[in-house]
Amino acid sequence: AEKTYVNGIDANFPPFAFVDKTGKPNGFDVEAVDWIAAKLGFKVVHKPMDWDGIIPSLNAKKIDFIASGMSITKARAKVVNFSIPYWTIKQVMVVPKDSKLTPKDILKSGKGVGVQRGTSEAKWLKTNMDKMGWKFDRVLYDSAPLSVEDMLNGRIVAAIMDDAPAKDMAAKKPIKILGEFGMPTEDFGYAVRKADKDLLEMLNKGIKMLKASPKWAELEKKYELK
Amino acid sequence: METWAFIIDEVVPYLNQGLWVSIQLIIPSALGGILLGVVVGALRVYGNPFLKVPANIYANLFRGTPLLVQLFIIYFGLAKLGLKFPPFTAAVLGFVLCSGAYHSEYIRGGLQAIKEGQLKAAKALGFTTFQSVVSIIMPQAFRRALPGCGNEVVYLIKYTSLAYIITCVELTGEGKILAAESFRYTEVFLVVGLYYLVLVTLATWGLRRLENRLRIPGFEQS
Amino acid sequence: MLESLNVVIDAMPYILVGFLETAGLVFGAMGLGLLMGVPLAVGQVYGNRVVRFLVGIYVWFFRGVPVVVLLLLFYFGLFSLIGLNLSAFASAAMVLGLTSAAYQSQIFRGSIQSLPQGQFKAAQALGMSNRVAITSIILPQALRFSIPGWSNEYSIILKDSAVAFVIGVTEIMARTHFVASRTFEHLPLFIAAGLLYYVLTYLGVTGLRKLEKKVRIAGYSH
Amino acid sequence: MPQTNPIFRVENVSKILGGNKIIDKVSLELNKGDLKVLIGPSGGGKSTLLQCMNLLYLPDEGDIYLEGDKVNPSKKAALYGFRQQVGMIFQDFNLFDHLSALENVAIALIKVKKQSKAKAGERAMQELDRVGLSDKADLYPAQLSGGQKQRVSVARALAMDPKIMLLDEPTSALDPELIGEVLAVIRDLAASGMTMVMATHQIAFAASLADEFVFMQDGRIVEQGSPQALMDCTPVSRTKDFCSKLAELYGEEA
Amino acid sequence: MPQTNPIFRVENVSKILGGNKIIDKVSLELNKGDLKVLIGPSGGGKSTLLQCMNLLYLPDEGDIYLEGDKVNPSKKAALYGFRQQVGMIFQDFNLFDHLSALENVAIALIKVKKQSKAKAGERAMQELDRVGLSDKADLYPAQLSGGQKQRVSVARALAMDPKIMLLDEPTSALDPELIGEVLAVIRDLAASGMTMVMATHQIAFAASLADEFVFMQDGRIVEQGSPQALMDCTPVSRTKDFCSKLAELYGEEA
Ligand SMILES: Nc1ncnc2c1ncn2[C@@H]1O[C@H](COP(=O)(O)OP(=O)(O)OP(=O)(O)O)[C@@H](O)[C@H]1O
Ligand SMILES: Nc1ncnc2c1ncn2[C@@H]1O[C@H](COP(=O)(O)OP(=O)(O)OP(=O)(O)O)[C@@H](O)[C@H]1O
Ligand SMILES: [Mg+2]
Ligand SMILES: [Mg+2]
Repeated sequence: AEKTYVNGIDANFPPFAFVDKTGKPNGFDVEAVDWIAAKLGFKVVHKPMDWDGIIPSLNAKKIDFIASGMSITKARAKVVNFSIPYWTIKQVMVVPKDSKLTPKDILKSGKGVGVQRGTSEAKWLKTNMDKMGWKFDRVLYDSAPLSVEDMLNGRIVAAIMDDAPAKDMAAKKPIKILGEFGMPTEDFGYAVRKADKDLLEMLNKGIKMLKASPKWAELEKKYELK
Repeated sequence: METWAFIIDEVVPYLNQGLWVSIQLIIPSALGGILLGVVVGALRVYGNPFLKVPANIYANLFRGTPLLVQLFIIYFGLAKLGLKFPPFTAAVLGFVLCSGAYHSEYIRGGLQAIKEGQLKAAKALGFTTFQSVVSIIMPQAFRRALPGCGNEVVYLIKYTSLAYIITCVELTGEGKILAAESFRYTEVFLVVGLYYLVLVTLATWGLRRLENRLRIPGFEQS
Repeated sequence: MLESLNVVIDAMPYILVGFLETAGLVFGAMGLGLLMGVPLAVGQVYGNRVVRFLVGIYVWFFRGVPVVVLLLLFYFGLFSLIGLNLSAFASAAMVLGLTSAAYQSQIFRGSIQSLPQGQFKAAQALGMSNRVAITSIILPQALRFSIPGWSNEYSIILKDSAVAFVIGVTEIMARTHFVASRTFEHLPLFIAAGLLYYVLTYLGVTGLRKLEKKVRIAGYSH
Repeated sequence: MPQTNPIFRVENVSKILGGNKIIDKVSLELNKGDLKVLIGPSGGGKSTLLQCMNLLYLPDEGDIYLEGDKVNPSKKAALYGFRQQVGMIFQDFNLFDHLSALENVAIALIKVKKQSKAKAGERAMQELDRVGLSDKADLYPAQLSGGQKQRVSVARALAMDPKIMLLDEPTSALDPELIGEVLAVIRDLAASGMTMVMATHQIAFAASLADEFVFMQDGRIVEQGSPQALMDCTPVSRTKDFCSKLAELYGEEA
Repeated sequence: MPQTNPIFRVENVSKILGGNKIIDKVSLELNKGDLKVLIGPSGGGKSTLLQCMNLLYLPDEGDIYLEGDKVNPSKKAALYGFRQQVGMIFQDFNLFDHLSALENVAIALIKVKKQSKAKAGERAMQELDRVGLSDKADLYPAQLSGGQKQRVSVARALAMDPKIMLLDEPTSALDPELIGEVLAVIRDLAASGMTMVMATHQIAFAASLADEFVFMQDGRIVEQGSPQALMDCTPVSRTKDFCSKLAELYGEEA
């Protein structure tokens, strides 16, 4: 019989992973993994997990891998193995639609700028703010949408997040994307347990196949990532 | 060894900031909550209909909905209506309101465990209902409700962690940030857990002392 | 406005599945908590030194450590260690139950201690063993006085059950978050979730209030 | 009886409890300085009547008059003021469980009469002394013997200097010595013009003090008259039985 | 006193409460069928002694013997069995607040004597009837008058068919008629060989029944003797005062 793997996803991270109207996991990463599974002949179940518990869950074998817009970082690489990068993500700044501020204004304004706590952009801002001579109040939110919510309430002047969710949000909320502000890009990869070398190899193979196929472009288009 | 160094050099100093915020949230919220709970609890049992009905509605509403939702409405929702609380104020306000609702129920239970004779005796001496409740009934009811109210204080201590959702970064918030950045969940949350354990231990100890101080000689069981 | 409402309506079937999960968790947790909380309380009031000390430790530990930590600890660690292969749902119900037992025991303790000593003495004088005196004289009265506190615990556990998501149980709150992340309609969705919780709380709390009135003892306030 | 101005009047009072008419159209008049003794079988309604007189039970029918004025229980201030002037000793004491003997006596002085703590404490101590309990001032109700609790409740009512006292079996838990002492206190009060209604079963003890015996049964006043008339057992139906039983019991050693 | 085999013996019992020695080396012997009456001033330790005799208070010193056997309070089974055989009526009744009058009487029959509900209910009804309360069976303690509560507590103790009864002022809240009835019940019990200790202030009533009066003061037995001796007031220090006060009071109408 075909082997079944469990993919842990952060269903709060559209368009890469989310739960659709019917309640089924969906998104760029979900469809990608489904395609790979079909091609390589294994079964996959997508399990929405709490982001905070997702790596412990992986290592406790409650799930088998994580394909859910996870940035490849040194710290994470210590506890899990990453596949080859499959997506490059930029950090962008968003502001309300009617805002006249430029990124420069904002970064020196001394006003509040929202960012999701625990993300690489939050960490990067913290370590580089002073170096860059920026002056603003880094306000930490539980999620990017909440920072946008508060920005529209007027408590902060801008929010910083990944470009993909920013695009998604700009389609639904009165905000606009100002663009990058100087932070280096990051790569997404699938995470697997250190011991599961075979699975890692299989996923790497799958990613390569996918990127070479027309399905890739189709997905990019479908999720408005380009 | 490396783990220890990490905990002592990074986790502890980092979390201490959050701990301080937590303590600043807990103390006013706990005291305010108890005070509100005592007042509302008394109104729910002895108030006239004009006060009893709103008091009951308040208690049911705030006990009925998640604190998270309450904080959300106070912070994000009211802002839409132009009422923009700073995060800390919004958090304390939410905690006091929520905690007060729960305390009011424990107090109500305590009040209803008092025999009618006590109220009668007070009234026979010319006490007004208000005076009877304040100086005769409530002091007895409060003692009885105290173990329950202790529960609520303990819950509150842990629930202050929800303040992070409205950008008030306290102990758990700092813990989550550090864990996400370092990816050392186990160590970080072990320390976070220990900190809460210490806070709860302190609270339990304080409540126990209060209980003993308020013990009525000869009255209680064993 | 209308759009927000549509989002909420669309999401309802999905979120309602979580409603069942939540209800199941609460049912299990409150049941286990009651089953353990009563003996714990009795032990803390009437037990010998050793029993009182052990109960004290239990209460201290389960009230002191955040449920999230306990969940992770039990689900990823302890349960596998002792070869207990429980589903995430069962684990969550169990951990919530063990925690609730600690809280419930304090509610019951407060009620037991608020009974005048004479009740226990009269039972003993009739030749009742401590066990019989406790089960047929003390607890029937104490449990009545515990109903308000218990309804508090119920409404807290109801909402606390949201932490079960950390081990993958997708109850109301987790599902609400998912939908909110996709649609960016946080406020209306959270209010809707709040309403769902309110319905569950309302049902439970009114039921308990009815019970409280039904079993009310003549001669106590209201 | 000369038609003076009664200081206290109960007019046609009825009270229903648990679906039964416990007090049934009772009327009673008290002139200043009167001491009426309420007797009658257990469950006859004595305690309930006393609590109606104090408006602790609001009568379902009928009115209460103090110094000629009808007391309106729906006017809060009037009600509280009224109760302050009417002292009450409960059959089961109802001491405040969370307060020491001294505090039990002092609290109403402080809270209702707004006296300073020091002054109230002093007065409370005097009253406790009067009932022989100055050495038990710091004990809590649960630490007091039956008779001690009863005496604290007497002291508590007296400390308020009421105009009228309602005493529900104020000596039931006392030994003969103390009954004597408490009755002496009551006798002094009567002498100083206090108006009192006392429910008691210790008819023999009470007879020496009472101006009038009121016999209650099934919520009604069945018979009313001077102690002498009652002790002599005028052959009036129910009262006669009661008295003969009395005589029989007392007879055994009298 | 002939040296028969006492059915119940209190030996050198002391009890400390709140730091004070409330009972001070008290010894007492009861032969089968004895009725001893405990008298003495309020706070003298009567209630405390009775509760020690039942081992509700574990004595700090001294022992209790039932039918020659020392009762060991640390052996649970023995303790419960002992208490079952020793009935107790409390000064403040201690009725179970959550149970109706009938259930108050029946519960121990069901839970301790393991009788069926029907049988226990029937027996409870008989006992209530005996104290004239069959029509109040369904009322709860808070709905009963003082005397009614006291009678329920008498019925509750009697229903257990104890070998020994400890009665703490079993008639304090009763009117003379009922005192007569309850004393008649006690007299019947005595006649049927029940052993009893009764604390009471109603010395006059009790004198006709008692085999012996025991005078307690400050936790000690000061005087012990036949009622006659006590009523005649042999000039023995403290007891004499007490009796003369008694005589003075009773004298007023005797
Ligand atoms: N809350 C109540 N509900 C129902 N019946 C009640 C209530 N309170 C009192 N009763 C009944 O009213 C009657 C009168 O009671 P009350 O206490 O006035 O009698 P009493 O004359 O003081 O008797 P005692 O001499 O025994 O104290 C009793 O039969 C009692 O059972
Ligand atoms: N728990 C306690 N702590 C301290 N002192 C107590 C306690 N219980 C009783 N006492 C004291 O012990 C003494 C004896 O009380 P007890 O109830 O035995 O007296 P009694 O002889 O029954 O009096 P009465 O005739 O008034 O009922 C009293 O002075 C009382 O204050
Ligand atoms: Mg009465
Ligand atoms: Mg006594």
